[in-house]
Amino acid sequence: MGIDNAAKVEMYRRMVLIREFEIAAMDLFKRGEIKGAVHPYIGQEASGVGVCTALEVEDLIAGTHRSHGHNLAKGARPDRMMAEILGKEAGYCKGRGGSMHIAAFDTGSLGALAVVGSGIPIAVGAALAFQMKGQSHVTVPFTGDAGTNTGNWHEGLNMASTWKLPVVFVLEDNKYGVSTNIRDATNIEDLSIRAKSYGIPGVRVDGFDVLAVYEATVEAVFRARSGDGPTLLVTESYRLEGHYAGEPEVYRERSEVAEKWKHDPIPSFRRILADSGVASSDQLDAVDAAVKAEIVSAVEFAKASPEPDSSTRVDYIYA
Amino acid sequence: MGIDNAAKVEMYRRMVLIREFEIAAMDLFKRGEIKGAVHPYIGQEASGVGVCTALEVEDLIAGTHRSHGHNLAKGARPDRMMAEILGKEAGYCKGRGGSMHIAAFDTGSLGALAVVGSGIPIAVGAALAFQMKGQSHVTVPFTGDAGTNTGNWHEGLNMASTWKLPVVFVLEDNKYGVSTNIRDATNIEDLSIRAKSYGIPGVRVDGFDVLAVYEATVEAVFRARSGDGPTLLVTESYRLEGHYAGEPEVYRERSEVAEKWKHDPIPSFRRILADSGVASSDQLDAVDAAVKAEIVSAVEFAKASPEPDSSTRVDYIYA
Amino acid sequence: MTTIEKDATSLGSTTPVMTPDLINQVGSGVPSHELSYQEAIREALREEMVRDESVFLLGEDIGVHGGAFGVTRTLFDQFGPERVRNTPISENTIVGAATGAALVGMRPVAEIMFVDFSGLAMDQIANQAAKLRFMTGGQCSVPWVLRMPQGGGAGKSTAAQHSQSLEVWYAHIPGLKVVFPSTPYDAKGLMKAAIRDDNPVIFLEQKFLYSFRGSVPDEDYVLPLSECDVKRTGSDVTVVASGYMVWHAMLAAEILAGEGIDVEVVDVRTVSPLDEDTIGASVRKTGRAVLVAEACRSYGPTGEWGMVVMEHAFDYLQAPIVRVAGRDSPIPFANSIEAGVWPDSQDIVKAVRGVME
Amino acid sequence: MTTIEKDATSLGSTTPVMTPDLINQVGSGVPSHELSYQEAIREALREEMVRDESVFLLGEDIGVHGGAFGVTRTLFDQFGPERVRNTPISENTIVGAATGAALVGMRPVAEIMFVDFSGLAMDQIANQAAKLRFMTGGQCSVPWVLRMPQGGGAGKSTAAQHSQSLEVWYAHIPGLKVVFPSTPYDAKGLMKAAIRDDNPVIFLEQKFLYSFRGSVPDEDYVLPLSECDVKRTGSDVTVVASGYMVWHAMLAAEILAGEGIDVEVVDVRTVSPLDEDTIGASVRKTGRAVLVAEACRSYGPTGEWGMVVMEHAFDYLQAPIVRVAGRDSPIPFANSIEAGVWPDSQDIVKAVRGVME
Ligand SMILES: Cc1ncc(C[n+]2csc(CCOP(=O)(O)OP(=O)(O)O)c2C)c(N)n1
Ligand SMILES: Cc1ncc(C[n+]2csc(CCOP(=O)(O)OP(=O)(O)O)c2C)c(N)n1
Ligand SMILES: [Mg+2]
Ligand SMILES: [Mg+2]
Repeated sequence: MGIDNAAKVEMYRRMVLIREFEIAAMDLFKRGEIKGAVHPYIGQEASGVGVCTALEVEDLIAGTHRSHGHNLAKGARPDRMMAEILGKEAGYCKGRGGSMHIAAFDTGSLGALAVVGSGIPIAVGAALAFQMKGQSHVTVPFTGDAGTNTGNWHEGLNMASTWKLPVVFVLEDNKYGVSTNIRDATNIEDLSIRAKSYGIPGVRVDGFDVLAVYEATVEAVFRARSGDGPTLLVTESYRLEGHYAGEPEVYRERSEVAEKWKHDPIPSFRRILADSGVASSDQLDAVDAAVKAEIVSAVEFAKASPEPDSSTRVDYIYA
Repeated sequence: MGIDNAAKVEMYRRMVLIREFEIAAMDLFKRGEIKGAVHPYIGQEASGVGVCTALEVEDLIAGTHRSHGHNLAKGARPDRMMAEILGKEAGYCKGRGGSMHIAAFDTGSLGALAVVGSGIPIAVGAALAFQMKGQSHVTVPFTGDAGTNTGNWHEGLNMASTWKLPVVFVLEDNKYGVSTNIRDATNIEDLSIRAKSYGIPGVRVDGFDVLAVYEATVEAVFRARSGDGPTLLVTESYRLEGHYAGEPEVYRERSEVAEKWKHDPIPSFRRILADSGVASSDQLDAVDAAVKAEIVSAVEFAKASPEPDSSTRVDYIYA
Repeated sequence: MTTIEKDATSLGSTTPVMTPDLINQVGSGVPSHELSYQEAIREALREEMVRDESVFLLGEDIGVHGGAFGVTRTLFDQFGPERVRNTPISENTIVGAATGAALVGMRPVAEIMFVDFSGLAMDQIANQAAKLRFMTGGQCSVPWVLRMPQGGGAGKSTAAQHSQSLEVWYAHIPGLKVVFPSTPYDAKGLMKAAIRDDNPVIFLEQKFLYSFRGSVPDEDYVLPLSECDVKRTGSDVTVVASGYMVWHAMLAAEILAGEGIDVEVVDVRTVSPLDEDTIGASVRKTGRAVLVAEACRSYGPTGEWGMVVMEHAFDYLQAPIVRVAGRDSPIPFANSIEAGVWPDSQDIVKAVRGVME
Repeated sequence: MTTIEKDATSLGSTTPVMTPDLINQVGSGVPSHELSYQEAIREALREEMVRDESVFLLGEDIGVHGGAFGVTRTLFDQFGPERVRNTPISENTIVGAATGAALVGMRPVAEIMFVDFSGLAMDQIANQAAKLRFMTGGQCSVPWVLRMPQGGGAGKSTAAQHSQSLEVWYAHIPGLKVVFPSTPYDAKGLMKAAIRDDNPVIFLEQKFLYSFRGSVPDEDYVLPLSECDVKRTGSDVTVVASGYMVWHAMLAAEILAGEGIDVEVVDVRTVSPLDEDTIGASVRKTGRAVLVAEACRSYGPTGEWGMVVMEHAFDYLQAPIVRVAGRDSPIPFANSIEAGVWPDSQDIVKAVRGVME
């Protein structure tokens, strides 16, 4: 596979970065320092990092209510992300968006749209613009398993496939939409089969395996850049935490979650890197330590920065 | 097949009834006696009649902007239909609905919804009620080929398949949505493949062949009544007239239309009935004559009946 | 005022404070019990589901999870998955399915998790459910209720896509009834009425009010879907409000009473059809009107209320009609600029002092 | 009045009649040509597409078919299928795709065939496009135009799902601009401005006006998206209207002039943001206001306009503000009851006489 050791270590680093970021965010939320809601990406790090590692800066992702991981995987800065989640002017969205609406255009994230499925049409339109302008960029809208049941999802895949647009539709199957198991919201086992409705490839990968996700994405991106149209990429993992920080999880057994923790993508990838000699465990320890430090200073940065000045309250309503 | 000669002749009669009704309606429209719009069902008679012949009175159809044929096939009276289209108090909807909104609850038509795809969720809900009440009725929403690209269509099939509801989704592929060939609005050849997205049977039949449509519907209805859930039934025919009466048809060749007229389902079914000795051509001539007379008196009835009294203008806004 | 807005039940140190006794709707001696706004809605749902088996609930995560705000919690255990039905994420189809079920004899109560998401369902709400009876010449009716939590609460930071107040979208559509209760008593009585009504009823629940408590009678009762409710009688100025703003109006009235200003508070608990007579009569009495809404100011509900005052009480007006409404802005996340996006008691106090000059 | 409503261009025998010369916006001597409202929109689209290659059109059947009302006819031949793009029937995705394209440098002009169908697209319109710039702290803007034919015309019988006037749905949402031209001159100038504007602009086209004719200057011009336009100056009473109702107001003004009543007509050609100053100044001058809208009366645009008059001209009012608006009803099919569902000149004449008493 066309990816060197340094790149693999960087993938590992971003996975750890997401994990530590989410742990810090959940902690701040529980202590009341973050308002609104926090939807942790814990357990899905390999999906976002595998996908985004296959993208260029100019390629655009569209996120969801659960997009801290998507943004960090695409290269967003944890300090400005944390500042946003704390509602500070130094945040990516100057505190206007918060956890559910982080956009970072400078690193190719056109925004997290919290209405399930609503990022799909927008990503399709951005891909249309790339196609019309003769640019080779792709767009990558993320949705969850439950998001696949929205009208937006169907309309977006139909339109993108009809026009052969450069889109990679990433469907992150983490098994639940809030409390609803995907098995109780559809009548099929394999969501990738829905690609057939649009005459496009439907690919299903282990969403705990960052390298598998990466390789599948590389292929889909190549297809898209070559003008062969969209791909539906289903990454199957699991939401290891509650739907949101502090969510009671009355709908699933502790044992089910415990079982899934055995698939935690971070230690397993770490093992692969160490065993295959890509990096020594000392090197990986150093990565872990560096990330932890980065998160600590990100939180400090976020706390230290000011909230938006009330005189700016009506800015950005109109261009 | 479990259908006797009398029933076959009745199928023929209803097909002729629809044809003559539409010819009369188009004529009245061109002469300015019908306001709004008329969307003729000409060429698709075998689809509506084949489907509705397999239904009981209590089974409910949901129509579209093009539902004169659906209603007549389900047993609605041509005189009250014509009165509705002319905006008369004697019409099924007391002149409130007109051509695009004919409902005839007494014959199992819960309404024609002119917003493409909007009848799907409603039919799904009616089927849910039948299931909850332990009734064995089915619902049959009709949509066109273009309607299959709406979000409603996807959401409705997903919900119905998840709950195993007694629905037969009839997708009438007449090749065009207004001016847009279905090939230019999707990336697939066979629309029935979309059933795979919902884990339900997808059946494709010749929509010019009333007996084939009937048999496929009988099977789908049996499935639905047995609690095995919905079926997607695609009837492939052609819209032999313009999208609406007087529509210029700049998007297709006259020759294409002429070629399709050779498949006119009425003469071909007539031939089958005569050749197979189901009915003599004298008998069928008598049917034709009777239908023509029925339409003439339907038009007279409609013209003779009064418009709604202006004092009733605010009736039926609230129950 | 932030302390007053921060916590719903015991609202900080400033006196007078926003406490349940600002609004008492149950006469003394009437057997009653205390419920939160959220519990009152649940009790209405439970009682109606027991009374009428054609009543059922559908919506996202309303089952074991009890819905995003816990309103349906415990109903799943009592009535099971058939009548407390989890749906896929398909807002337009949830509403359309409710319509279809209503057409054949059921009385569905559907939930859209946040009113904001009704943007996905406006076709089924406004083009289908609202018009079916009319379009079919009275062949059918659509007896459903659509529950939608709406609005915000300072400090909650639910941001732009989870905080809107959209009653005008529905109130502008003939064929729909729009209800927006401010108290547990009204929430229970109006929900029961909505379920028994034969029309599609939009039932808006102000999220910040879920924890507000108040007394409801022990015996079965329903409230009319056609009336404004005078929550406080007064002679100097009429404050017209609905939802959470009614509480701010009541608190403002308390504060103003201390200044000798006698405020009448008219609660538009049924937004549509609008009870014009009650508003008109009140302003003919007081000669002054302040209109308060959480919704955005422009083309919001206060405009309609203002024209109703104009049409019913122009000759009695001793001061211009004043409105106090939400900022014309998407709802910001950061507290520093979320502050003031919705009106509060102080804004109402200022407005009333203004019209009294 | 039916004859006046029946045919758009030469309106029957009653004098005065509704003819193009009721509204002249091009000074004599200015090189100009005559266009229909429909042609004026098309000319604006054509000129902007020539001027700026980032401008493109998307919508259902807008290609060879030219759209349901022929507005885009011939543009397909000139610009081809890429820039005049037929879409599947997917309203929410048409709008969302326009938003996505706008985010990366294009200037899409999307069409929804009838405003009624925007019920399917309200999420992308109101929750996404309108809020993206704000939610992202100004990182992006959404420079699109959404064309939507709306409204009716007596005798057309387009019935309940193809005849609504829904400007309030959009005007209530901060972040959107809402334009509703009444004449070919305004339609062309406002469309060009809308395309060049960096915000999402809802461009409403009154279907009955498509055949109305008028002069437009030969040279390039744009009109501000921030102004009401005084279509006729007068001293006795201000009639505020938009869309087709402006024509009825102008005709009413002619009729009333014969009775010695001098009517000023203010055209709310930009519904939002609303130019409050022009309305306020006019009513401060005349002391009387009649507000006219085709949209349903309840919670419709006249409420907002009325409060604006209240806020800017209360002390000058010599009579109550009166509104003349659409019946609170789904639009019926039958002519006998469709009649009167929308206001006309006679209704305005009566209302003006009323406030003059
Ligand atoms: C249209 C819409 N309906 C409902 C919600 C409330 N909601 C937020 S997240 C969520 C579940 C989404 O599940 P999934 O798509 O699988 O993503 P996940 O949360 O598992 O990452 C729901 C129902 C919403 N945000 N948007
Ligand atoms: C949601 C929606 N969008 C657009 C229209 C306008 N329209 C009416 S019929 C039609 C084409 C429908 O095509 P199809 O579903 O194939 O049915 P057919 O007309 O061929 O019977 C369109 C676009 C509509 N009525 N509803
Ligand atoms: Mg999920
Ligand atoms: Mg078709």
